[in-house]
Amino acid sequence: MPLVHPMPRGRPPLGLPAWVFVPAAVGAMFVVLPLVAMLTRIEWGSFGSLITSDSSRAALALSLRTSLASTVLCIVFGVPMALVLARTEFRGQSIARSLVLLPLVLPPVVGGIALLYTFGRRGLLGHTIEVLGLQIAFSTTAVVMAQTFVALPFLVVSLEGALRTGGQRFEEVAATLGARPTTVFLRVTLPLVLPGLASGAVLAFARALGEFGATITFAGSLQGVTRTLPLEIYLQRETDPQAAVALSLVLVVVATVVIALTRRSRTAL
Amino acid sequence: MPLVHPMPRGRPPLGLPAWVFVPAAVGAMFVVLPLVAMLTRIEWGSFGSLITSDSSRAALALSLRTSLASTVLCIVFGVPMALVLARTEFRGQSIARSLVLLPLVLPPVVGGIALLYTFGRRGLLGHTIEVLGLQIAFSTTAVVMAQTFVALPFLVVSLEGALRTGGQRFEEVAATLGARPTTVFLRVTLPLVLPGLASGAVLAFARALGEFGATITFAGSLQGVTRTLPLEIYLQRETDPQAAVALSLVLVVVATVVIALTRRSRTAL
Amino acid sequence: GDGTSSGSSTSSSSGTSASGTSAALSGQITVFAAASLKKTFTAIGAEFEKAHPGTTVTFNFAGSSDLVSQIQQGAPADVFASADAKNMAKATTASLTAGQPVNFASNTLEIAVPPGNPAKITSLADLAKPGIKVVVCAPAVPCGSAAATVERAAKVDVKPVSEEQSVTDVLGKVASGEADAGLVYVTDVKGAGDKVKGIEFAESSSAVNTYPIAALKRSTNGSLAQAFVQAVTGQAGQGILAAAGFAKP
Amino acid sequence: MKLDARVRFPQRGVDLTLAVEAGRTLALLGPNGAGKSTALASIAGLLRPDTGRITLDDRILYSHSDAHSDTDSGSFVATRPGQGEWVPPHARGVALLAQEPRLFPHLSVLDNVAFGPRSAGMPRGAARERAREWLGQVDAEAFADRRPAALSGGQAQRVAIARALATEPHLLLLDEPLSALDVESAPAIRQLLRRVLRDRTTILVTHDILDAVLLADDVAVVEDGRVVEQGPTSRVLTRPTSGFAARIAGLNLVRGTAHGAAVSTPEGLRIEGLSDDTLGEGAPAVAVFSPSAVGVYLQAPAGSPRNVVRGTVTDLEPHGHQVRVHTAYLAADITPAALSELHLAPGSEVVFTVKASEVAVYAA
Amino acid sequence: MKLDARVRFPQRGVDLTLAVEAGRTLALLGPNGAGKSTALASIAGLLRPDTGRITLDDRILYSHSDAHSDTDSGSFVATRPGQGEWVPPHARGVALLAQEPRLFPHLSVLDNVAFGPRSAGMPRGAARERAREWLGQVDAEAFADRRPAALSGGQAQRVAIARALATEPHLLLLDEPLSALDVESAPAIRQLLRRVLRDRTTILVTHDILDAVLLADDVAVVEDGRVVEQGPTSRVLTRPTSGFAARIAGLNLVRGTAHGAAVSTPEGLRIEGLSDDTLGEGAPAVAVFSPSAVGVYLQAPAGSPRNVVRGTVTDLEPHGHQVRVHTAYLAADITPAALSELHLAPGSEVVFTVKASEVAVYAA
Ligand SMILES: Nc1ncnc2c1ncn2[C@@H]1O[C@H](COP(=O)(O)OP(=O)(O)OP(=O)(O)O)[C@@H](O)[C@H]1O
Ligand SMILES: Nc1ncnc2c1ncn2[C@@H]1O[C@H](COP(=O)(O)OP(=O)(O)OP(=O)(O)O)[C@@H](O)[C@H]1O
Ligand code: MOO
Ligand SMILES: [Mg+2]
Ligand SMILES: [Mg+2]
Repeated sequence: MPLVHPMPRGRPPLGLPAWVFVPAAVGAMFVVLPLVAMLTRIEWGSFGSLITSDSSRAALALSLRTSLASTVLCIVFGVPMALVLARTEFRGQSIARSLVLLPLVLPPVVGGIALLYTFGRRGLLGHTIEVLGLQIAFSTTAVVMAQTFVALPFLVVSLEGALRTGGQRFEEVAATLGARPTTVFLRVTLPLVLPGLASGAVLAFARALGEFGATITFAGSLQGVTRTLPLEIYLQRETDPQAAVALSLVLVVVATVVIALTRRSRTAL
Repeated sequence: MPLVHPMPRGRPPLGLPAWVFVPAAVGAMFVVLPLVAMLTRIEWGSFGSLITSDSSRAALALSLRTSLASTVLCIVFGVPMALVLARTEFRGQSIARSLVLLPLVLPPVVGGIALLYTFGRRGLLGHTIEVLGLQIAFSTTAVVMAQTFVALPFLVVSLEGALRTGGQRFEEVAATLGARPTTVFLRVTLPLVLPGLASGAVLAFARALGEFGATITFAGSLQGVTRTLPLEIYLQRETDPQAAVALSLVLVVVATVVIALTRRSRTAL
Repeated sequence: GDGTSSGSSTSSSSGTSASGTSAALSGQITVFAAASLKKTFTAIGAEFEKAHPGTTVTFNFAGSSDLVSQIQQGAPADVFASADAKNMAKATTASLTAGQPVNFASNTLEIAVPPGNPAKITSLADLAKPGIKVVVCAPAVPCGSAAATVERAAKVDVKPVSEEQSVTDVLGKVASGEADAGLVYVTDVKGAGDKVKGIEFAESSSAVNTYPIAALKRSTNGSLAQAFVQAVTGQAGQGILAAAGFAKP
Repeated sequence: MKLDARVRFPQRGVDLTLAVEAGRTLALLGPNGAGKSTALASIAGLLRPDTGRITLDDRILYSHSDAHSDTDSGSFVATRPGQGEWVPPHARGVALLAQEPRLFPHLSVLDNVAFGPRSAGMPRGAARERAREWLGQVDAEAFADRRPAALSGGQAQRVAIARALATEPHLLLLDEPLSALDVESAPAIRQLLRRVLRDRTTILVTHDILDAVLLADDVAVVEDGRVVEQGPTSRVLTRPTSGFAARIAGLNLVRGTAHGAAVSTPEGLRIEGLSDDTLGEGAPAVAVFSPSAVGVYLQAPAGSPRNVVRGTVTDLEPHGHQVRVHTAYLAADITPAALSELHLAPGSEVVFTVKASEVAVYAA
Repeated sequence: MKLDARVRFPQRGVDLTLAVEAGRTLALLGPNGAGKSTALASIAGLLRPDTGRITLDDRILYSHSDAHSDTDSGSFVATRPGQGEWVPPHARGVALLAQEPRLFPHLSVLDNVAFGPRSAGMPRGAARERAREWLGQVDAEAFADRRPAALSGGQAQRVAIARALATEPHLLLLDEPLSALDVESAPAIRQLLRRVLRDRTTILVTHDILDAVLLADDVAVVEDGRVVEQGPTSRVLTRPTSGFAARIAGLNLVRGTAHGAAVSTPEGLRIEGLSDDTLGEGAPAVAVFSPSAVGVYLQAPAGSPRNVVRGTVTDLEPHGHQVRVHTAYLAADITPAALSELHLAPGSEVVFTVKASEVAVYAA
């Protein structure tokens, strides 16, 4: 399926240095070979029954729902965060940037512990949450929160990079044409940074979909409620590593399809 | 420590829509609160002795070494990959792009299994590797490979986004001035995409530093050789969750310092 | 040993009586169980639901230490089944359990080797030979401390190439042929089918790992929780556990 | 709307004071790097001067001082303590046509032009309607549905003009609007601007004398970041006091001090002329005369012209049906016939003569 | 180096054939959107024509056909089967100065100019030396250490010119190099180009007649994607056959069919003139005359001029010391005195007269 390419017809590629293709191919091989190796080890006989089992289907459905939800949350909160980091200057901005990056390097399991310390019954906000009658930990909400926590920085960092690379020349023009900041944001900034936002959203979605450590710690592993596909895979691995590999294949295929669909609908715009 | 900002002096920010700050603040809180909660739970009394223990120090040193090495590998292989994806058109490009994205969504543990299937003693290339007299399994090399495998897509995706956002108007100018593709790449493409490359490298470094599942599966866990900080943290957690949290804090601080140092040296250029 | 035998006898009697008083049991419980119990407990749960129509048992499988900290943070758990006494002790110390925990199974170590046993391992002493790649659990996790105990008992000094985080990780290295041998539980060897071969060794008796289970104080369905504990310690449960290779506690 | 602006950028060596009366058009002339674009960007709100003050009627768009001001601090006036007033660009009612077209690459040409009206709250349909009209005015309806990347340089410039005009701002700032246009479009767009600017308050940066003559009521000449000359167009172009204004008006200008009705320069040059006002002896003055009033000889003639200046030809260029002969300071227009008679080429030594009656001398 | 180019872009309606002899300069004139930049981009290798063929001396830079060619397929000629030849931009020895300066934002002005020499393999020091010289030539040494963002529009353009010239290419392509320059810089840069282009093979796109006259040996006029006229500069500008060339040369041109020494148009206009070649009766022909040869009256005069054309004044503009009066098709130059006598304003009905002896009639 050829990607619709924005490059105007008739414009020839400038030509990359030939040597570039060598490391690119090596890198691609390094990524692709393990996937091929994985494929060769799958027992295709039991594949069908395995991936259609109740628990697998429940886990897949849950994973998709929660990952999409947390990607949406990442966009809702991450786009403003990236904007503030890329387009304003304030005292302590570099500290703010570092703080936002932290979940990137926190081992996910520790991230889960931190979330428990915050939103758990005995956590920082536990009392508040209880008073509000909410039950967060060990619910599907907790899964979404865990995924959002780990995925958010991916969106913020890559989007901030894209915003800075793009510059603000067109935003300036829009302002002199009388567009208020909101209009500038919606009609100029956002459309122009769309490739960067798409990359960021893909990264966030992928990170959410693969999230394991924070989820098992903060949300637990209840079938249909908090046991996402990675958790199911982890459990399968206890007994049958090959089943885990087969399930991963499902995860990979689903992710690829979702990503391809978003790309397609974007280029179709 | 205020970041040196590239925006020319005297240029006023255009002003963001006021409402942007609301979700940005909520998002920032969501990330920062758990970190604060974590801090409140640390037993500062035992903190010093804990993080200076032999095993902690060995793990930290190993983590830094391997993460930096795999970040370098990610740059060496990822930059050409991103270039090929962003600047050329070929049949099957979108498939290539999807394949490169796969490690993003593969649960890291499964990624480790896939690496075993490929580079392990009985793997796809196991024989070749043995003939070459190499010893990968249970070595630090294996750690670097696992980290590179999971971190590479982060660099590729975010860099491709930045390359596409940036466009190639300056590359065209360079070519008409007689610059060969390699010169164009080194003197125009690379410097102009530096903010995007920096973001991508930070993401890759962070991902490598936090890597756990693929490492434990592919490389094992031996102090000073393959037991990186996340693995050490995971083990500590078995006996003393608070110790794990304290160690995580070290990880976070180290990562922040490394990232800040790279940013600083870049802006100083 | 004493409490356990009484527990098992009570359970077998209440197991029969359970079918008589099944009208009293209804509702839903959540069982927090060690990940290594996934297969067996899922089967026991299914039997249990069949025996007591109208009840639902859901499981939260994770590492034992994860489970304890989740319970400590207020997770909605009714029953806790731990893979070792140490983590159960954390729960009892925090007065989270309703009554004394009951040991329902035990497990001993075995040497796991790849199919065909390429390194020709026959005894624990072979693991100390130079050039043999051995993986064990790290001392911080239950199977690792067990391994250390047997090594000490057998006066064998194994230099592992890796100290893994869990049994699963050890099995993975052995099954893939990456390691020549590993120390894991009997049940793990059995569970792995023909992917690894088990080699028993005499010194394994020096480290017996027991699995305790307990209903939890905060349970909103205490009677159902107790009934599940009894089902595990009862005949049906014990049968399933034995089939998976678990020994009597 | 009346504009008053004082903007200072010490780093760029810019310190300009500009005023435009309501409904009038000010042409801003000056060499490259004089500070013209800097001035427009400051007034549009894209640059913050280091110090200064910009007002549109009574509304302060920017002021540096802490001095309090009692104007209505409407919702858009973001006042920072100790930093004076600052109205962000979008709230100024000022439209800027910058030196490059900068069309939004992701919008069609039509939506580019409709952007301003829509930003002002006009519904999409009406805004497109309006945009189509303006595209018609610049003869660009044909491109309405294209993306900007598919336009030629001149086409893009025309669309950018339509986009700026479609906003109907209080104050319009145009930075070299016609420089990319061909000889056929330029007059048409100039006509359009002439109609449109008649009752708008506008600042127009240009390097073309025609624009100033046809479009501007007033002219300000900027050199090295300072306004060196300002006044009604006809006065500045017929009686320039700055070298740049003389040059753009195609006149010779000699600057010096007054001695009677003559101007003498520090280099010892002395030009006699007619002075219509009484010049103080020794006061700064200029002597201005047209190149066509200059006679060119190889040897100093023995005739009536009282002004005789020697020089070396630096350049010859066609100028209408004549040829303009340049020396370092002065220019003369001669016929092609005279040119071939004199055998002139760059490097030739020549003598320029001007009758005193052709030279206007006035205070600088 | 001799350039031969045939480039076709059916989608853009462009089909151009251009030739430049070694060492000569071709001025490319034409209205906005005619295809001038498209032609330059194709020759530079930034656009791939749909069909066509571009050669520089014997070297094929681009050819569409599958027809084999026996030129040396050096290392840079990437031949795709069935796609003809394609030399990538950097290997063509062609430097392009595009319509916008596009200075590298991350390099200093000096390094921008040194980029070309360094790409050609010159060591850094020597390249900077060379760059500094060229910056001097365009009077921009003062900015050597600045970043391009800190330049004004005209300053950036001058640096871009220096950058293009510093590469010393086989073929130089300049797209409106002088349009952003002020009246003081433009003549200086024009002088520079005149020196530099003397022995270089160059194509120069311009909208300014002065550039064509002073810099170009030949002129090609492009309209709607086709070359409508091509020849030595003096011939094209004195005896234009296209409306655009006449317009840019400041001449009136009437196109029609020949009837003796007269040209009659489909609209019924008939212009008598002097024909120096024998025109076939009914053949396409043009009548060309200068605006200064046109008399302007309110009523048809009873005099000798045999050509009398009625019209409505569309526009009046200053032109040197005269005023140019435009009607829909023709222009006339009159003195300001005559203007005020006639009370002309846009909309006035006028009669233009031209003596037949002032009209040149020749084949179109
Ligand atoms: N960001 C900057 N930092 C420092 N100096 C600058 C900056 N931008 C412009 N300058 C300098 O300020 C001066 C005024 O520049 P400006 O762009 O206003 O000139 P201009 O009159 O518009 O010229 P042009 O006719 O070439 O467009 C110039 O000397 C320029 O080099
Ligand atoms: N990417 C494109 N796709 C389709 N048409 C295009 C594209 N780029 C330019 N055109 C059209 O091709 C024609 C030639 O454009 P070109 O840029 O060559 O004109 P030009 O002669 O350089 O004009 P100008 O004097 O305005 O710069 C124009 O009509 C333009 O609209
Ligand atoms: O609690 Mo575990 O995962 O069986 O060691
Ligand atoms: Mg400017
Ligand atoms: Mg063009």
